[in-house]
Amino acid sequence: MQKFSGFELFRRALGGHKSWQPQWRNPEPKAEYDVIIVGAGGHGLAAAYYLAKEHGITRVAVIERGWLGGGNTGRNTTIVRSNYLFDESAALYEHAVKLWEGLSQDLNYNVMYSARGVLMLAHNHHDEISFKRHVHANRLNGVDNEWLSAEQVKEFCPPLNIRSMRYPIIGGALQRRGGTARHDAVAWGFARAADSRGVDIIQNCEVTGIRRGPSGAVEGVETSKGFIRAKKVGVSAAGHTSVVMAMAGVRMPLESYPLQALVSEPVKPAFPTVVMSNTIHAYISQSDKGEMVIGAGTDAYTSYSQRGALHVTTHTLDAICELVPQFRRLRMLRNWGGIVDVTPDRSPIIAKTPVPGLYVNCGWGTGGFKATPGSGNVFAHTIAKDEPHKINAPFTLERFRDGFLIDEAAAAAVAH
Amino acid sequence: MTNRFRTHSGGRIDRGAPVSFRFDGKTYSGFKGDTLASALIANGVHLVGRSFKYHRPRGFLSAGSDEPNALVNVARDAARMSPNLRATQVELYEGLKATSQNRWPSLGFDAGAANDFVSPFLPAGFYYKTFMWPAGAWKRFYEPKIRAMAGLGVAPTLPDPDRYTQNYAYCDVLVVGSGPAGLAAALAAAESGATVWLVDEQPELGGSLLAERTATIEGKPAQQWLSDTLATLAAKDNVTLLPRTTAFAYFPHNMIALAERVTEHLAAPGADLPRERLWQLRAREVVLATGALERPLVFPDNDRPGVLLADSARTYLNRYGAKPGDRAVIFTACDAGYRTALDLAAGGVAVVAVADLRREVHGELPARALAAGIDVRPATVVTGTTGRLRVSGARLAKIKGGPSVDPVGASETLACDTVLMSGGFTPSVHLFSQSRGKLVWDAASGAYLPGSSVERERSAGACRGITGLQRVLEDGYGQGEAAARASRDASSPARGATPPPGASSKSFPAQADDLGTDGFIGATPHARNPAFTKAFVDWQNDVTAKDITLATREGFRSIEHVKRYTTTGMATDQGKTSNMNTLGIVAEALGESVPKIGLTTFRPPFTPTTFGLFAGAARGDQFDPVRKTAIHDWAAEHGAAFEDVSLWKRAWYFPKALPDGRREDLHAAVARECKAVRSSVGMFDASTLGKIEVVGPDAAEFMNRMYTNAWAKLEPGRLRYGVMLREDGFVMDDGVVGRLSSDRFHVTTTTGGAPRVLAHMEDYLQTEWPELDVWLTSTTEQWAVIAVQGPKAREVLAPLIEGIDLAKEAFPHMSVREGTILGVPTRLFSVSFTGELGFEVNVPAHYGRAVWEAIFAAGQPFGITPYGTETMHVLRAEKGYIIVGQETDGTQVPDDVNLGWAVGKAKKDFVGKRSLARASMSAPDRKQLVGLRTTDPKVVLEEGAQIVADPKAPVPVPMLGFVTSSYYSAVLGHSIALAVIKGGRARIGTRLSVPMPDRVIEVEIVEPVFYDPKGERLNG
Amino acid sequence: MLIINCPWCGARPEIEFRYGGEAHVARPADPAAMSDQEWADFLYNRTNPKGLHAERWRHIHGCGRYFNAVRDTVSDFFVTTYKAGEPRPDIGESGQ
Amino acid sequence: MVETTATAEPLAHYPLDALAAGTRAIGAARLTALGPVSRLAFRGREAAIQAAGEAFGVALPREANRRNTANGRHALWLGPDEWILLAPGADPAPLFAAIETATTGLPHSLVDVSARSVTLEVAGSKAAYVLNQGNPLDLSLDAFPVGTSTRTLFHKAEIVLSRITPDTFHVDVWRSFAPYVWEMLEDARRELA
Repeated sequence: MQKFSGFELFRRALGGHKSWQPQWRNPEPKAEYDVIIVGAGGHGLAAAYYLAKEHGITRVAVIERGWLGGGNTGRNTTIVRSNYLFDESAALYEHAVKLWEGLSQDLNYNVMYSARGVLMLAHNHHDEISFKRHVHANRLNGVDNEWLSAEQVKEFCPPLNIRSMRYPIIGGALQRRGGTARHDAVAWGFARAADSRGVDIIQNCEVTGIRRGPSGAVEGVETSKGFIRAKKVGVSAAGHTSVVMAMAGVRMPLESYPLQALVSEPVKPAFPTVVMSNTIHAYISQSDKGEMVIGAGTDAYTSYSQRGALHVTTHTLDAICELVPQFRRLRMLRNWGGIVDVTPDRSPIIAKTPVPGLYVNCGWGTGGFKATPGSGNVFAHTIAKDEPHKINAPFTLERFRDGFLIDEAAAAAVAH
Repeated sequence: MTNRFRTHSGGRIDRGAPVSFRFDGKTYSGFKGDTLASALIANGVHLVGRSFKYHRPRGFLSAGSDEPNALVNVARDAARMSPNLRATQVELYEGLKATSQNRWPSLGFDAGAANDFVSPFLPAGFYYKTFMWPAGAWKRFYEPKIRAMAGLGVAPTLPDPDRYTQNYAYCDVLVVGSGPAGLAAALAAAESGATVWLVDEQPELGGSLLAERTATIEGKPAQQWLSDTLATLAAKDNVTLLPRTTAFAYFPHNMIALAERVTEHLAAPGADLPRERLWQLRAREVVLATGALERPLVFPDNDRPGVLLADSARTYLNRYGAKPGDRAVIFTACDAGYRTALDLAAGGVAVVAVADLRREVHGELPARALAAGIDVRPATVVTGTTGRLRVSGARLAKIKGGPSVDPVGASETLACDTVLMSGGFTPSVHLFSQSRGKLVWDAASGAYLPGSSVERERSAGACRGITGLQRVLEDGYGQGEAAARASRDASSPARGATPPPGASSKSFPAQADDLGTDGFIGATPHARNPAFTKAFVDWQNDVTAKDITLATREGFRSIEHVKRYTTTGMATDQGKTSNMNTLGIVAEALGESVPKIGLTTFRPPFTPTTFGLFAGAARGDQFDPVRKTAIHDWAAEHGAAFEDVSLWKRAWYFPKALPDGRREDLHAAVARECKAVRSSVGMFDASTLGKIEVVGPDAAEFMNRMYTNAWAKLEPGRLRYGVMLREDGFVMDDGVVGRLSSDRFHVTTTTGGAPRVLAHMEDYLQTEWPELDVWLTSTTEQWAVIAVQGPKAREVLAPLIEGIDLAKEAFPHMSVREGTILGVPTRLFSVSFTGELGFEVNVPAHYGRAVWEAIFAAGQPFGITPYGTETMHVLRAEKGYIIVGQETDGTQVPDDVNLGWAVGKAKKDFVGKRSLARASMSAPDRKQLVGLRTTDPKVVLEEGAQIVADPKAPVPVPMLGFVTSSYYSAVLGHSIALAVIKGGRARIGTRLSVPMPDRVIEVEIVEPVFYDPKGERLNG
Repeated sequence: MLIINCPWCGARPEIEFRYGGEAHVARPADPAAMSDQEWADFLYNRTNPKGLHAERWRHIHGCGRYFNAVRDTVSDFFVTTYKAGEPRPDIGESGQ
Repeated sequence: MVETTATAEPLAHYPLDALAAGTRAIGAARLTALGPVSRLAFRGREAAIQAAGEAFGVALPREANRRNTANGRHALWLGPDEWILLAPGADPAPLFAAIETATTGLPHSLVDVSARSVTLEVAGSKAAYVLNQGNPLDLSLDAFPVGTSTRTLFHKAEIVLSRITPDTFHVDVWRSFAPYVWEMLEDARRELA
């Protein structure tokens, strides 16, 4: 792999940048792999990377219907945090945050992980109890999260309006290690690093079927580029998981919803952190480019249309303008939608399936980006060992049958 | 400064109305009808901005909404400050103050321009390859530096005081764009009687006709025809004309979002007018007449101030009487360059030369240029420009072979002060693409054109690749007729067949220049070392041709990847001037055809759209409805503090004035209120509780199915506490239910749960059990509810109530009776959420305040004390009564919160029952509701605090449960808390720890009932 | 904002409606007779097709009625709406 | 519809009393808080519908979103088995009793909701325009003729909207939402001042 560094940049500049090599190959699929990952989003690429790096499995193909990183990875609002309530969730997301902290160096790709803090606003007593419950549980789980008074909220994020509003801010929970990362760089960094370890990333190749043998076990996948054999197939297809799993005859506890996001025109630094309000349904941060990056909850109905409704956007922006009324004159530059796969308990599924050789990583809902390295890491483990890592062991499909839900939504955590 | 570059006459500006304005602190003058851009150009000012990355000096590129360079800040005052406005769209008004952006210390000398010198080290995506060492330096050092450099304008720092409004509207035919095609379409539709809306982003309707100098339509000069047509349209009742209105997004089912700028152009907007208005317009049929955008040519140094799009220069000249310079060099790949050249020459601008990329030049326009003595040079390119803050010369070179591949010959530098370029026109298909219509590549014109439609929509004129004024007018008219016809047919399919050009029942004889479809996509050839020249593709984001080839070299093959890696097309113009040239360069680099490369998605909005427009009137108390009870004003008058509970304002506590003039704090007020209830009597506004009247012969059966409890045997006149589960077995809501008669139940719910519970009931009733004869009616707002609680409650109420015997035997605890109070009908409940003797007086809401006041007066001898939600919480916690949402979080089954008794074991089924049968729902380590006592009775635990067995255990510390409710009980003289703890009931009597950041609090697990465990006080 | 054809009130804007999830997921007549897996299928598993989807809507800010619709989840266009209790119209396979 | 202008009884308080006192006179869209009326929510099976209508004195409309009127009383179709019955006078008890008697034994539900909501009037040449700032329906006379009544939305509040004359609308809104609707209507009217 061609090394990236300031020195290399300087050296190649002298040659007019003509000597840079492709960051990844554009291979045709081979007839057979040890593992096929369906979906070249951040999670799928990360799984491939860790299969190669940590488990020595390099005969891996990542198959992508469109272009790599073009789904939710390239559409999300890039928030990273780990202050989840339940032990199981905290362990999973904290695993991810620890990987984020060294990811640029590990991948030799600047993913711009910026721990500028994630601040969740409390607007009423119920929020306060819920956030304090998170803060205490997080502390005992070794996850940083602290309660701020309204004044401390204002001090940490001066642009916020905390008083003259319909639901004044009474405090907030701050995870200082939380923040943002550059979404495209995550996909590209994992792609480049996986490719350099021998992983084939096959773009513009649609999976049309999952072939199962007489025993029921997976034999490979049918694609628009022909049949590709593999004894292990990991599905990491986000909003399309139900569709792909149906090819193997597996019904999923998932529904796919549109999730919208938008950015403003760029302005000079005016918002120092990530702020989320579940009570009034909006979150905001400012990108390195200067755009205000804004999102909210999902639209109301299941859809694969990758677009949402205007009335959802208006509610998101009326909330933002309530929180930061001086931004009313900023302007929306771009608005888009993704497809998020939502489970009944709003926690992901990273697990084996009833089909031997078929694994699934899905159900990340509106918050999958933050887990990218951790999710890929434990999914790789699950595929390589044919058993879950202890971190993802609770995130099974069977938990819905048995009632062992990990209900972060019910626990009044913010939905993102 | 005078308008040295103003023509002597002509244009649509009002020369009788001079306007004075300031730019970067300097005063200039212009005319009414000018944009900021045209006025500055008339004053000879071209340097108006700095680019995003290299801070290169920039001038105007275009005259419209596609402008990437001339972004300014316009401020009416400190709060009314708008960054990033395009000077080309800012209408001039007296006193306008604009400043340039992204420069320090000044526009002429910008320290950030140092970036331009190190630009070889800052190629596309450079930041992905560096700034990684040492770990952590990104966030601490590099990122803040980059962020400070990035960004364009400065965000306002004061809340925006302006108003924004929103309107829903409907019409038969919406026409977007008021150029010739749109005008003709609107005319045709309007004549058919359809309701027609014609919208255009510009301040004046007319589109390209506004800049016509020589064309004629139906024998009239084009501008005369335009004003006649607008007058015709304006006179029709069925036509709505909206200038200054951008159709910015196309939503499913023909809903178009329009942003109308109402007051932005006024020197003194009145306070009653909104700044902008959002129209959510639903059109039966849409005609898109959005025209075409001129493409720049990508040649070295094409970004110097003074380098403009040729047709934009013509617009400045003809429409605003503003000359782009004194000496123009024109670089063109189509006939538009000649049209501009001819108009410039007529307007007194010297045309030094026309360099035409095409090898052979023929046709009427070039011939007229030659005839006019203009130096026309076929097969010639511009390979560079000179000058620093303004272009001073253009280097021209001859192409030896075909345009894109062959080397070029020796160059010659021509002195000039403006370079005008035209790469042809790109049909504006943004809205069509947003509508999910399919674009098709038209090889003949080298453009993506609208293919099949998804919505009831059709394109007309230049946006579908039609050229020539007469054909455009006739196409517009034909589309307008077809749209009107289709709008009358409700059964019309989603897409109407688009009529072919010229399928119009009316002809529009017109004389005008037909520019044809020639043009160029990509980077023009030059002999300079491409690695060290900057030929800009995306002006604002500083993306050059070589950045794009670098991306392809690095393996970014998808156009979406190229866009993201280089940021081309991601600036505030969203690629209007750059996307096609990017495609051309990528296609050439990859050796593919343009249509093989694909297209990036056209995302809304068409142009940047103000946040306030979306927020509309929703701010402050109008952000969400503020729901107040009938008794709210009384509480406010009596000094209550309020808390938000869902949309409601609830009295939280009633602080009394202290002798020293201060008021009690929460703690003191609650202690006093609690003691009053326990010792005498208190009153509480419980009106926000949800209420549902369940009526019908099958009411009891329905209740049986919806609640865990058994209802069949509940006698009329009695109350029962009911528990409702979700189908997954978890507690959803609770409340007291009264049976008024065999077929009528008065159900209460939690305050926040009311809408949810009603919807849940309707769901089952309508979709699972439609056969049940029972109906649900929300009565939350019908009844004001006054809880009178305490040992003296009966004595207070008895004298006021008529028709109900309040004696204990006649009206036992958990009963309901109907009677009157003050002559007002009441449903009186004997019920307690405090553990004391208690009643709840339900009266029609209009009488709530009067009845409250009467009870307050009647209670004076007993010292009756109004209390709020905080005291209510303490009193119920002393009794171990749960609050759904506080002791539960959606993961508790009834037994977890000691409500197992409320589950009708004999019932065959109820919502949630099957889920309770899962093994996990009765596991011994489930968290169970218990009480907590702190060793130090004064210590009040923090709600949400976690409970552990061993606070010294290493992280992650195993947690057993958490504190759900915690208060100081003034009545008991010690703190109390409720908690849910794994296997909690078996732990009663044991001790556990609550680790806090600064200390560990020891607690004893106790029964969750702290006060009157036998319930003796309930009966008074 | 979609336009939804309420079987009772006719075409009305989406914000008057509330989405109700997949249609024709009938509550079992005898839940107690079901295995945990069968019960979980009823509670949680959904078809979630990319394509035609039979789904429930309620005209909550209108006539209040639940009804069913078949909508293409790719385009969000409705194929038909029909009253609760009526069978799913035969308009092709769901999903792709 | 049912119009009384003065507060009928000394004990009653209405949520718009204070707001209505301070409203601006804007002719193109006049805003008025109407006085109390009796409101009954009637639900029922086919068998009960006719009996209820006869007892009420107004046949219950069977056409969606229509309103029948007779002798100052109105029956509003809100759903296929749901009507709101409006009658002058603040005391619903006699009417309630009459309908209950007439429908005894027939499957139905009758609930007094007189105090649940209040009614306000928007009238003038720009009434529909003002309402369309928060109401998403097509309020043209073709699509929403006189005699239409329907439950719908005004911004974030649910309302029952009725067209009384081409330029007169009544808005029935739950009492705690009434100030919000009023303020939003005031905001919407402002540009017409």
